[in-house]
Amino acid sequence: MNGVPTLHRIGGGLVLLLILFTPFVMLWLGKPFWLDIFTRLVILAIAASSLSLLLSVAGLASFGHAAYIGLGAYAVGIPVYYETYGGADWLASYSGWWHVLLGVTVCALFALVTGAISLRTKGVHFIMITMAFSQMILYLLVALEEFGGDDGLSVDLRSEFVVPGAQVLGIPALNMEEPWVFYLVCFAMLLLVLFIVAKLRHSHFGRVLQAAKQNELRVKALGINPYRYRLLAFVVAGIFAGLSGILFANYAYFVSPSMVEWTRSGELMFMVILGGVSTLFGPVVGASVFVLLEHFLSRFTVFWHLPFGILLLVVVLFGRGGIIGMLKREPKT
Amino acid sequence: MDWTLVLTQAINGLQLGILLFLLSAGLTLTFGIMDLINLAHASFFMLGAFICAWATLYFDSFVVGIVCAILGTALLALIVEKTVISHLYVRDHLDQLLATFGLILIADTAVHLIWGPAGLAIPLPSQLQGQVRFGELVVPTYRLVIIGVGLLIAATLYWLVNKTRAGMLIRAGASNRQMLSTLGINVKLLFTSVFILGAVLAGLGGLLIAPITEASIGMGNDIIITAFVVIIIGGIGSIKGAFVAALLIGFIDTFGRAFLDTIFALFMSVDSAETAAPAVSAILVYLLMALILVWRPQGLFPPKLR
Amino acid sequence: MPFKELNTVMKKSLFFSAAIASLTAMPLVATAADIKIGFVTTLTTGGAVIGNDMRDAVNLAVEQLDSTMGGKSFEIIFEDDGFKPEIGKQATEKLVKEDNVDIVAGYIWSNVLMASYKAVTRADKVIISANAGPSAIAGKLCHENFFSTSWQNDQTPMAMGELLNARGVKSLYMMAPNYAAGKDMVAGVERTFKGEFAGKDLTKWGADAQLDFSAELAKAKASGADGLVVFYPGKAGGAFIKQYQQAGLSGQLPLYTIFTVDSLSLPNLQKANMDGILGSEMSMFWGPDLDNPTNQQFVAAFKEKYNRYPSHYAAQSYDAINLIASAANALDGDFSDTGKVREALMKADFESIRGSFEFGSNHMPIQNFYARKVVADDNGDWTTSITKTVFESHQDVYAAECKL
Amino acid sequence: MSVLETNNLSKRFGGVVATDAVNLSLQKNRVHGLIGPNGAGKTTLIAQLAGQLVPDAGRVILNSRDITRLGEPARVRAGLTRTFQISALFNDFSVLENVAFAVQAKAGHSFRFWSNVGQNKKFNDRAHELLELLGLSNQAHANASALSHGEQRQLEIAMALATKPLVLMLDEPMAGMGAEESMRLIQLLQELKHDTTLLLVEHDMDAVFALADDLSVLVNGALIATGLAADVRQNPDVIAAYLGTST
Repeated sequence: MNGVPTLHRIGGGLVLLLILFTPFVMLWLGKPFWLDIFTRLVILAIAASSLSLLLSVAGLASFGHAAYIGLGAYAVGIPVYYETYGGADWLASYSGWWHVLLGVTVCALFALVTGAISLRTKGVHFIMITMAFSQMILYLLVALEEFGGDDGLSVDLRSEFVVPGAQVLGIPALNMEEPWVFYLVCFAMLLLVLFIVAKLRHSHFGRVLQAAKQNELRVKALGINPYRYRLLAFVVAGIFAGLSGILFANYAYFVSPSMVEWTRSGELMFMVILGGVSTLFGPVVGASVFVLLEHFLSRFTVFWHLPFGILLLVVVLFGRGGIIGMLKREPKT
Repeated sequence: MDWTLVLTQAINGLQLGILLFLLSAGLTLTFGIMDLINLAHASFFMLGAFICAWATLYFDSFVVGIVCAILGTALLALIVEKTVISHLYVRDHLDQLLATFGLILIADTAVHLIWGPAGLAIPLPSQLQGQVRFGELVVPTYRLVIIGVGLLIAATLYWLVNKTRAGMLIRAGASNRQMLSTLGINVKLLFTSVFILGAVLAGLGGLLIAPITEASIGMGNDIIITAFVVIIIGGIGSIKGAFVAALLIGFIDTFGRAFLDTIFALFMSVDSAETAAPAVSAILVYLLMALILVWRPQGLFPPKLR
Repeated sequence: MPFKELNTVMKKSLFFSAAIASLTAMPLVATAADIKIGFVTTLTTGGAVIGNDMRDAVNLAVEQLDSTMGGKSFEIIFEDDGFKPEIGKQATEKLVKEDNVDIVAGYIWSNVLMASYKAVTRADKVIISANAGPSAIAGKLCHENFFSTSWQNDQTPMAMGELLNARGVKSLYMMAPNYAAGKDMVAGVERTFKGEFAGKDLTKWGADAQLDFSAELAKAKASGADGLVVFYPGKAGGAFIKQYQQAGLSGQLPLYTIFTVDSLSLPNLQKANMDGILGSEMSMFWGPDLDNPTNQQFVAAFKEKYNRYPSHYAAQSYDAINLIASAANALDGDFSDTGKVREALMKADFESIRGSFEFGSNHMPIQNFYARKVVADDNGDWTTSITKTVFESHQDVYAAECKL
Repeated sequence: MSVLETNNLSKRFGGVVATDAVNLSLQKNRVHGLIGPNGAGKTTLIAQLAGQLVPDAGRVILNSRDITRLGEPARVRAGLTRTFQISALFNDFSVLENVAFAVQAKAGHSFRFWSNVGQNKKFNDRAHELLELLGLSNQAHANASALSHGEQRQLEIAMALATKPLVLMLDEPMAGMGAEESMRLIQLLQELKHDTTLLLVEHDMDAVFALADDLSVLVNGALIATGLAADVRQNPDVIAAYLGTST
């Protein structure tokens, strides 16, 4: 069979290994901040991978993906807030299981409702209507005065993941407050999301999405209405982005409406496209480059937006297929 | 209800609508004809304001400032079109979004480096500083100027698009892109001209509002999203649609901000009304867009034969 | 063929990996200073107007201290918060974890401070706010490692309420942005103002803040109030003043401002001929003409170096560095024991631009508040002048909630 | 027995009558030719039969079932499939994947998330059979976009056949084909009519006359003649309106 997929896997595996080990090497070298940077990197890679399910597999340019990160984040922020300061007993909890349940449910419902409406439109209308829904979430969060409104909300403690009975068996509970433990949790989540996205990509379901991306008319002429498949993809992508939001709230000890600004959705798109839209590991590479670039450029100058903007232009104008696309291309002889 | 207040707000809504129209007109044309999503339209809005402010202060004349701003934005638009935008016409919307987002970052930083972070105020000639009285109603003169100039531009655009040969081409392009090349039109020239026209209109919008809000970095990034909402509601490529939708949104936004808290206070506590109202009035515009897209996926006035 | 491809992809992946690795391993800029102070403020976006003023004041203090405190050399590492809580929080983490600073100071915005302060306290280091003073951190969330050289948000508007009473205002219209500080300001005025509210508006804030206040101004005018109080820091302030004047309200509806008119906005307003602002009053803990030697020295040095009046942001930042220096002097430049650092800071044994400086139990300053009026100075430049003392040795109301 | 019929099917665009009370009837296991000058409304008629356009009036009946209100995918599932005048393929898929996907579409819902569809033996075997039938076996792993024009037309038919249609509507299948390819396709269609019923819209008159058992002639949206091919060819109206001028 065609060798390229295997090669991708090797390359992707290398990138993942590098992401996994670099912060530990840096930690060992006495630079603990890199654990922070890489935690952020991995969380954004999860969000970008979830977006790539829509963007690359299904060809749906959702411009409101940041909304799910925000919803996931508040699904941690609000229960922790109530547990810390009292009120709303039914909601209040430090339990990570509860946060995940809450975040996933809310994101799935939001994706279901807004997807059902958005997917009736096409092209640029789809881009704008997804953005509109995301803006609504933004202003909704701003209006939640109880939870800090515009200022956001501090998350005092990270989610606790207690496995019932684990202590009895002598397995220690996950200490999410320990940065490297939390990092490994995020990394495991990235692996899980990548695995599921890869599975979906090659499944019956994924093939319908890919076919509909290429030629919707033909898919209908073969007796399949792509609408429900797209809607499901929209919901799945929303759930994964919500998971990344849950992790983000834990990472930052902080949630705020600014996580939902449209520029954030744009950044996620940039990561997917930067890495290369047609590959599984593209979003991971894109998120890595984005985060590292942001870090290094901002260290050289506070005006790092200038080189960053130029880079954006260069990537779009000359780097078709993103970084992975460039790696794949044979050098011209 | 106080009718002077309602009237004042109506004038404010009209002014906001006109401003939105200036921004959306170029956006809807570039979108309709070149199929280009141009976020960097926001930057021309800002650049128009900054160049005008700088020239007004430097030459001590608002009129010179306006002329400089128009020429300046036109020149910058020409450069940007030739170097970046013209390569984007054949790309998909995503590439366009990202590349023009990159342009925004560049423009914002460049303005910060040139004029500093503070922004620039535009001093108005004293004739424009005062107020005009209509019985009970007192309106700042300058706001009437904005409305007047905006309506004049709208009328000119209407004439340009509907009564001239260039306008015929623009309309043809907005409804059927293939037709242009079959008509033997210099498509490149048409695209460049339309892009510059749009940029200048955006720059005009920026310089008109700057005496009220000051020219500040990223001032266009806030309003560009609303302008996109306008062209989606109005129907992409339709000047008429942009005009109607801009006024609609101008009124809805202004009246929402002005009266929503009073309305909310009817059925909730004054305190919660005062915090809920701004959020809800901010959402109103997007809600309207979502509803209209569900009802008419192509917007209110889609150009025919798409 | 597959082998060749494998080869290329492997090579390139390795190259990519090596690139990441080498970037990551890039040596930090080596610093020789003994003491490192992180300073988080806004250096990009419109908020940079304030951030630059603070940075200028900090640099002035560094210059005057000759980069030494407690016999040790020190340096300031500035970080930009980009006007956003997350970026500020990230910058704070970087200062604490990568630069390993001894103390973190700065913070213009309440939300940035709230997002960031735990990153510092978690590392058991001290954080000094040079501006933001949200109620939570003065009250129930107060922390032994948190200090402020500014004020608690409520204090200035409370002084405003008192000032309004003194000026005989009976009916008030108030406008502020819809975020925590904005609401604190409204609450602060309500605490002391004895007349009634003819109305109030909370307008959209944040990245896409509302800058056209025509709708609100029309309402204010129609309300029949005899006083208008606004809180619009940064660029929104300038925009507001313009519209206030264009709407023809100067002379009709007297304007009182909180953190809106300052040395940053006045030169701009003067350039735009907004003379409606002349004579308007504000409340503030400080003014460029506050009569004490430290302040006069500070204002003169600042004007000489930067050719403009310092703002209160600058004054607070100047105080923050000098406060740190006082602790360094007490500890011979040894910041390793955070407990001792706290004790030394608490004494506040330094020459403040306020004249005297005293911390309350919640580590917020106890201080005077004054009424200031916009005037033209001898050179015709617009500035503010203190007209009366509104509060003496005023402590914020949240100190009681703080269990320190 | 009539498999597919329309009753007074009508469609207007603004003032233009595109379909004028058309009564068409397709007999089982026969090839029904539909001809008419350019702009007669053939493609519009096909679009209404396929469910892409909603008629203003009239009914479409498939196997005695009224399908006028069914959407396009539902009609395909009911057994009414079309091919496109301009090949509509999945250009990023291989030839095999194109057909395998069409097989997948027929196989029932695709809410299956785990197994690798590329390795589905059932789909691939059936796809290979169809490629064999159309003579595309040696191109199975090529990208669909790499095929020649004629091959793309054949792939188009292979995909349509994968849905096992009761009625297959072919919109100018020979367009752009070389003589030899056309001959092969004509043979193939001859065989196909034993399993299915064909509606053939075609400009190549030789092909139509070689294949069509029945023939309908559409002019200005209206059927001016319909019936046995041999009879219709003799119809003086048809000769006057169409055959006489066009060929």
